[in-house]
Amino acid sequence: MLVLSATCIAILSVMALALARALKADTVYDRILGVNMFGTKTALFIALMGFLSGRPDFLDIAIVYALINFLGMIAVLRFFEYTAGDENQEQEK
Amino acid sequence: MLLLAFGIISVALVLWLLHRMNNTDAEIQKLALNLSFIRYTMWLLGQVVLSSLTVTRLVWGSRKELKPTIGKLPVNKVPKKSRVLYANSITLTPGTLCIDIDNENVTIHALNEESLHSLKRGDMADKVPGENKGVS
Amino acid sequence: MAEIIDLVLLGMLAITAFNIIFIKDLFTVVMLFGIYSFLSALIFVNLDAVDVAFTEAAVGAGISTVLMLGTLALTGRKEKASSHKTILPLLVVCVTGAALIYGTLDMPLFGDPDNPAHQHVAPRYIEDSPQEIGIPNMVTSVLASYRAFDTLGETAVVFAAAIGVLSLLGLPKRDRATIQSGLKSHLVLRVVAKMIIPLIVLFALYVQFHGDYGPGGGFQAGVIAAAALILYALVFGLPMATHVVPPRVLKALAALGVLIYAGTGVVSLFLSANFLDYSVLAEDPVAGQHIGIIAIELGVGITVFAAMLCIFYAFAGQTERKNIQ
Amino acid sequence: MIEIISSVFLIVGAFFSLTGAVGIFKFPDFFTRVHAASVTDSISTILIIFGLILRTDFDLVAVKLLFILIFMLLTSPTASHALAKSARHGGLLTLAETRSDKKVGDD
Repeated sequence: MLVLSATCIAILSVMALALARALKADTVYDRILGVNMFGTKTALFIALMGFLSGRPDFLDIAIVYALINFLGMIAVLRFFEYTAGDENQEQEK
Repeated sequence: MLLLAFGIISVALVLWLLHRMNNTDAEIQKLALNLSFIRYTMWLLGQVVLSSLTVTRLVWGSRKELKPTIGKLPVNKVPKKSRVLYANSITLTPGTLCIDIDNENVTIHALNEESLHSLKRGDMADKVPGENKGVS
Repeated sequence: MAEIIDLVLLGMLAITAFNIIFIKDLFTVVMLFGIYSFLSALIFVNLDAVDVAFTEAAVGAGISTVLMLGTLALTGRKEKASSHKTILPLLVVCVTGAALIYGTLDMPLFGDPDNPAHQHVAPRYIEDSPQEIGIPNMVTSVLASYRAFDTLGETAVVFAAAIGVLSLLGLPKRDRATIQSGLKSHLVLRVVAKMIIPLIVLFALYVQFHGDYGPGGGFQAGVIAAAALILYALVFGLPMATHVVPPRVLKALAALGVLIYAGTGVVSLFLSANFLDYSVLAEDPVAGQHIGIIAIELGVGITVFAAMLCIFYAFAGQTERKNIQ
Repeated sequence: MIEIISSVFLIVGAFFSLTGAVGIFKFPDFFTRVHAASVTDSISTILIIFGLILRTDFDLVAVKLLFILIFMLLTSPTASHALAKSARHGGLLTLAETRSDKKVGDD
């Protein structure tokens, strides 16, 4: 139980760091990287939380998170393909 | 019983949808789940552990050791079907990142020269499963 | 432990929200909204509201991110500089917020068993649903049986939303267009997407049919299945997706779902019971309830799937038209 | 016994995860940061999920965990690759290239 809690806290701090990365990013790609990392860690976090509270049916939600995170990534990349070129310059400092 | 029936319906529905997709985009993927694939997965897991340790050392160590390099590798040896698997294996092992893949080359970004060299030696390219016997 | 997690999550939520207010780049705002949804879903998970979290994750973080990005592709990604004075709105917001916080002082304590909400109908649902409905997931039995009429209304709202979007934007035509519009250059992406789309659809169907036992149900399943096809459309291009699932089929499906739902109610009317009272659908009332729930969940799933995909098609069709011109 | 193995897996996984998170702050440019993120995506996911699987009764829960693992191992390198690729095509330079562009030996 203690180990589970410790892992939970570790993942939670990883999430916080990823969030910080997403909020304070040099380029827009760093931001996406942070968001993506946040999403994958969230899925892991939910799986852990399910074990911590003894309700492993949380796992379904973890699956949804992993899936939605990927979908979001693809949508963001697709958006880039559309708006590439004209707006890239101002993003790179 | 009812759930079993629903399960069968679900599988049938998915297969039908996949069939429609295959007809539309004409990109059919086949993944052989045979012994060589499993052996490859095991080997890859080992590689992931080893290279994770390398990156961990780089993260906690000083910044001087960090010498990111970029390089191109030919992929002629890798059969066409397995190229995506190859590219993803490169990305999955920390320390090397596949940036681009086309018909001849993969472009690889590596954290240090060492990891790029080990890829150049071609261990992974040899081990990727697929009809290695020249059909490609 | 749960309290600490709650506090940390709430803190992250607040930080994200503040950043959303101050960032002018709308693209970043959309991504942060994704994180915001993830965080609020996490809080729901922590409060044991698994079904709500499911919906929030699928709709809030998934579909709405995609749709907002689609909108941004149409409108441009910079927020216009506001020309209003900000003092008065700030004052109004502060006063309203203070009033709301003052209002919460009168609210009963969190988790207090004497709460009015826990006194009214909840005990009856909790005590009687195992005998009356007989399915393990109580959320489903409340949603699909006790409150079936409300859920019918919600399904109709989803349907109406789809109609509204369609009447504004219009559906793209089904054609085998030769325009290269997907992420054509991403070989790895195409192969992997093709591998995981069947997995996603299978998972969606699992959620659909397993909703009586675990978290989930028709609504979530419909959204996830729509997400799978949206992924397909994003990677392979809209023309391909409209070829796999033609828009006119979607229109029919959206109506069919509502029809199944309401039809179940009418059938129970004809069997001389109340509207949407499933007990008469079989010899055994409990079995009848089960059949009714499966039927209406199917209706909800079909409508939500079709409506979500319709809305996405409409947005993506607009974007592509704009891109061609 | 299994409990201990699982705990070791979880703790080592959490450590790798933290390493990656530190890495995305410590590494100097975008492409190197992707490497750091991939540490958390690959090894720590594998370790943590395996650690959790050892705590199940090897029933449906374990199957679902395995499903999550396979799903993540398929998608996360793909996402990193696609992101790096569009960064590259969007004109982002790697550290080595930026340095040779400037022709100045910084730090």
